[in-house]
Amino acid sequence: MEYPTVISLNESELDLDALLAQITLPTTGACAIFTGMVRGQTLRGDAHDTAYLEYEGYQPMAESKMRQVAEEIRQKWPSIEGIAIVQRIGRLYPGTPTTLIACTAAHRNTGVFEAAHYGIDRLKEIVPVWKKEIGSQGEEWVEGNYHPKPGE
Amino acid sequence: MEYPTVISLNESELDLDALLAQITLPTTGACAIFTGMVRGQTLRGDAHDTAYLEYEGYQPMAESKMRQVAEEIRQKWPSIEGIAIVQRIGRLYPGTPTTLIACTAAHRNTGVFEAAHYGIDRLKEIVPVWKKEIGSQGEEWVEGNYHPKPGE
Amino acid sequence: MHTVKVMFFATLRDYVGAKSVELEIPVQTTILGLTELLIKRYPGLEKVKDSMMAAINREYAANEQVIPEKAEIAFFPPVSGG
Amino acid sequence: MHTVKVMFFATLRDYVGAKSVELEIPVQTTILGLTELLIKRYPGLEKVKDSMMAAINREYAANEQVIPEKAEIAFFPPVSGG
Repeated sequence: MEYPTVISLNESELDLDALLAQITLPTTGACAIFTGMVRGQTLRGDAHDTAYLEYEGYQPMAESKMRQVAEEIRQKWPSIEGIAIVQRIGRLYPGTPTTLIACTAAHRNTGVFEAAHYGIDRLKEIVPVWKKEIGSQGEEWVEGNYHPKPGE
Repeated sequence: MEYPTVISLNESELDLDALLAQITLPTTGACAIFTGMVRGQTLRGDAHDTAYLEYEGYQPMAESKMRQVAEEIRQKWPSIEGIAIVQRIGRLYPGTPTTLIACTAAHRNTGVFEAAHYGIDRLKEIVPVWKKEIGSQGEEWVEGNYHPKPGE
Repeated sequence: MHTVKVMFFATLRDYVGAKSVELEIPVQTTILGLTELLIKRYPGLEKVKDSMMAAINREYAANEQVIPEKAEIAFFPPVSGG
Repeated sequence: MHTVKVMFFATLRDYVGAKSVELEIPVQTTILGLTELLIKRYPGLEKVKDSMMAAINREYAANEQVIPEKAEIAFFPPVSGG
């Protein structure tokens, strides 16, 4: 049985039900999904409002790093069956899901939650995508703080 | 701000995108979702194939216990914003999502994964729903093994 | 005596052969008392009596709990949703 | 000398004023060497040089790494997707 890996970086709206169907096999009984969305109001740290975010990606490298995240997940949790990793780019408004990591397995207690959590953490570390925040204070690039090692 | 709690026990198809929208607030930036689906092939334990599952629920008590699960989640993870708990009933075929627990919060590291994991564990302990498995070996009620304490 | 509605789910419904019955029971009957009464009436329940769970008015109930008037009682096996 | 394509993303593109440039560089030029060359040409990069990251052919690269012929080079700030 080939285990499906769905990788997508584009401007299309997320369709969770369709993505879930793509990573559901006859042996699949459990799926953990993480999805992140644009916050209109941020309270933690510098409290502020966001009008929208403008995402850009280094497309071929981003897709290759998303594939790498999927491979890292399969190494760490061999019971994972299907994996979907999606990042939207372009202009995205508050309430809109921007990213998704979904991992399926036969049962819920063999790592689906941990795998999805690891997946979003790694996406935010190594997948070359950036966002600019546009709000009442003007526009500002959001900068990460992780420096991948060469070859990572 | 009122935090939304969506509880649903019925025969309708799951619509993940719609459920996610219902529990996304202006302050929401992260969502963890667990969903379980009918396995067509089970390999762990007694390996067998499943033609379909037939779910039934004690509707008013099930809804009340789903609400209780949501309250337990809010007690344990006060940063959770929206909660959706859904259980489908009726005849469900392999590949079909049967249940969903989704928890949203401002950020991904304040408990969304743990809350969704706790939610599905508790649903399987205290929500009065049963399933009968129909396969090549005939039909058989699936029995849980948890005995809730009085008032639990 | 007073009347209670007793519902059965999953395997128990199969053993009893009915989704629900209305019963006259003495006041101060406990869940255990009602269980014994039901086993007499539906002997099929005998073999599952140790794993049977009871709810009074949609809350899990203990064997020694007294059934109040107009109660909604349910008996069922350990749950298996999800 | 050989030609490389150098791409810039996010803040770095703003500082350089271009999405990508084609440059003639000496063979054996390292990422550090190219970075110094770029800072001379685009002084705005000076203030972000410590947080700048580099990729050679879509893999993260170290300062001392030598740029191969026909390489696709990218410079960008720490990523912030999700």
